[in-house]
Amino acid sequence: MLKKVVKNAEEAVKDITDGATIMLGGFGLCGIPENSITALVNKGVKNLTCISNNAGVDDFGIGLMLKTRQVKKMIASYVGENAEFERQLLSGELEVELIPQGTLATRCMATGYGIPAIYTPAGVGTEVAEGKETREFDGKTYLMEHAFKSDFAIVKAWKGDTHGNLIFRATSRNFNPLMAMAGKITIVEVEELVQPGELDPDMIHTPGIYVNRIFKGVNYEKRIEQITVTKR
Amino acid sequence: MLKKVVKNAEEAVKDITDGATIMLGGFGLCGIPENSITALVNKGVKNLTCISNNAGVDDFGIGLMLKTRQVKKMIASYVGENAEFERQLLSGELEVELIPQGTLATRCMATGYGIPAIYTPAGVGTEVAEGKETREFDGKTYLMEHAFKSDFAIVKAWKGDTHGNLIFRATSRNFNPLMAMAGKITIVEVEELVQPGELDPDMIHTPGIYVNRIFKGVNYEKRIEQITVTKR
Amino acid sequence: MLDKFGIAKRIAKELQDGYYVNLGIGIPTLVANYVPHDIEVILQSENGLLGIGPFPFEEDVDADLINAGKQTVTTTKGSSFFDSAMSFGMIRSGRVDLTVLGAMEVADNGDIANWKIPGKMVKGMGGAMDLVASAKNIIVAMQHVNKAGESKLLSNCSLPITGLGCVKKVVTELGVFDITPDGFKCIEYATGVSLDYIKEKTLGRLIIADDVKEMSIE
Amino acid sequence: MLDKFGIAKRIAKELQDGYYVNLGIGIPTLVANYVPHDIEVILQSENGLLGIGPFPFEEDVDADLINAGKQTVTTTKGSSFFDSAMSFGMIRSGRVDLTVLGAMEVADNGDIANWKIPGKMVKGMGGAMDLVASAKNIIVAMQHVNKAGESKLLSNCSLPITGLGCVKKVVTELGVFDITPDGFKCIEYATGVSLDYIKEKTLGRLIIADDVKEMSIE
Repeated sequence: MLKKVVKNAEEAVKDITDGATIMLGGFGLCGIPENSITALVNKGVKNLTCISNNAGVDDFGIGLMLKTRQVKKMIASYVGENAEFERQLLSGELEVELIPQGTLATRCMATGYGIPAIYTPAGVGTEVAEGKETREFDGKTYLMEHAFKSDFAIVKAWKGDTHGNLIFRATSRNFNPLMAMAGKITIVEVEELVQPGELDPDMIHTPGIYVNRIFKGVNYEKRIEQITVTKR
Repeated sequence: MLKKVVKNAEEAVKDITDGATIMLGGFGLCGIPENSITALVNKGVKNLTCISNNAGVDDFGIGLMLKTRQVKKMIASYVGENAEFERQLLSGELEVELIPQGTLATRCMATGYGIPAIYTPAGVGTEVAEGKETREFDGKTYLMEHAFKSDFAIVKAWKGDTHGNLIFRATSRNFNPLMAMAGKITIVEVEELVQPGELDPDMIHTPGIYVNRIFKGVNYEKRIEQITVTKR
Repeated sequence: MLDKFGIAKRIAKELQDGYYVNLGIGIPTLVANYVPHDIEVILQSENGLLGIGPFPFEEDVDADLINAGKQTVTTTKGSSFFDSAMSFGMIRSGRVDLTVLGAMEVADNGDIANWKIPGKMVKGMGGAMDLVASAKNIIVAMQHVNKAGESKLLSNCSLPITGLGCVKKVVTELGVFDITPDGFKCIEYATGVSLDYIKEKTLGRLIIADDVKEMSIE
Repeated sequence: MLDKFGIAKRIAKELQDGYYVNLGIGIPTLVANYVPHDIEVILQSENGLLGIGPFPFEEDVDADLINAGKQTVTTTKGSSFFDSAMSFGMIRSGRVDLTVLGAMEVADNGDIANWKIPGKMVKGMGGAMDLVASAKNIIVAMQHVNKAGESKLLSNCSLPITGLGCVKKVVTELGVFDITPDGFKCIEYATGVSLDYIKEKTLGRLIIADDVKEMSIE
């Protein structure tokens, strides 16, 4: 029988060791694996390389792991909302690789699709292109970008079943299904864990074959970075 | 206002001219754009290059266009169920390029994702590799494969709205969403055409931005190649 | 001289019926408020949404539904959600008709810099490098000068580049400038702004269109 | 000597609990009928389905729901549909644990040919080239000899290759053969089949395992 369900975040991350490379889903604080991040902070695992679009804020998301200095290297596309991150970056305390957001997304997908490299125009002529191979197709220049290698991918889904089939909600989908495909071991936390057959097979965003561990998360805070409203 | 809805297949294909390169969705006879194929046969447009996983059967699907000799070149992965195709191929009457199914799918996706080339291991050491660039990544050899260029993509969806958002059903999804992303002009026929807002935005398989024309198809035959049943 | 809302209003006039548009963070986001009522424009957010609606009423705020600026939003009818790879797929494959971005510097050949001030400030490029490398039509919305009063319309960008030769048009508080082989071409000036003032505040090559006119934003 | 059902039964013994498995057209498809009842195996169909169920009852036949052999099927609980790019994505990225394929020829180094007889017959490679280039574990299910009585287990494939050095095991009506650096290694022989007969019908390098034994398929 498929044995993917684990009890909680602690069990899910128990074999993540110092020096591991981890992908973490989410865009800003939207769709981040809150339970797993807390478990990693509690576990105190160190020298991590984290691949994630952003790095949370000072006191939430990956920001919590930056504060405790568990992250050796951060690979991200945007860090505009995180003062502690920017400080560690500018002071050289934290190794940082900034890469274009579309490149980040596509490199995750390439991993999940077994494609070792793709070409993208993003970053041609910029710092991002340094040391990278360029190539022309139809008169336009592209960079060769490689699939990511990571030990673990940790993502957050809305609903999942015990086979690991996942459904994401609204813009909390973002990088989650891409990273779910890209982990050597893929860990998923869900708001709702259901039995096989309860999710419509036409509406699965991530088929269970990509998922190794799944658990029902608890106490989601789902913090919002910028609450913007229309006044009545 | 978005003006994507056309009256019928005739209107949808009216500017497809002799010599055009056309992608056609479907796997076998499952999920093929029946209405559009009929319209192309009636229109009598010639010297087409067709990109499709299969070529229908002798008297249905793309097979109808082979019979009328409208197809100059066929790009496909499997033709095992089409005697007329095999005859034209072996006799040299029809130009044929056979490519691995995963390569076919991925090249469509590459087009839709603006990626000019990808690497895949499929076909290394075979006839498929002839004339293609190879490259090693981590000690394994891959072929460089290019995105497709086509004038039109013609696909069949289950439901669509007037913005061109599409939902496919069961295995009739197959190549349809990939080709929908890949056409310079994308034409879609649907079984059910609904108003914007009627489809759940979380459950859209192809966002409308990729769709140029959409119409409600009629009289779907949905022929089955091999009816296999369990006896009670 | 325009305020940021004026800049957004002027850019809104570039929108055409049926356009798919990506609006960057800052002034570009404001453009959404000024879409002419007689046309339909669909806004793309690179974090995975086609069909951005207005900000929600307070009771409808949803943490799972934000735009690329991390602001809570709503959806319009006919919207769709997708992952970030598909989102940049539609950008790279040229399906987005217009992209509006902020910038720190623009060069007179269309180069743009907007992601980093070495040693001082790093925001990251986010999706900007993908957008500028692929978009068919890129309009920059920004202030004409920086806080130190120095021109942001230059001969060459002094800051790290985001993309080469990609900007088509710049709208600032002073005017509207097309990028041409001869440099910035002023096609409109803001009410109360003289062409001499524009010349003074523009370091890159500047030419004045024969039919230059006062900007209308209403 | 086995019939095709026997070959399928023997291959079913290679299945392990929790495996994701892709079964090719022909004899491989039959393997699904013999999955041991105490294990759970999920069948992948490269046309976009994880969780293939049995053939439908007549009244449940659905034209939109077929397997890669174009046969009408059903789904199991926990199934999912996806497009062909994702389908081959999971294949190429090594998420499929076992692939069972038919073949026209297999060489003693694991090369396989199964898509074309020049000038005579062209089926196309379908998904086979992708599968053999990526699958971690490939078992070939086929007849030991062709209709002309000639061995299909060869030193070198004479037909156009589908993939190089990829086959791990071959199951025929005569026995079970691992692909080893020393060629085909017979580890089991079918009931009533002599090792001499196997040697006679095998053109590629053949060695007999020290612990070779009679095949059990029940």
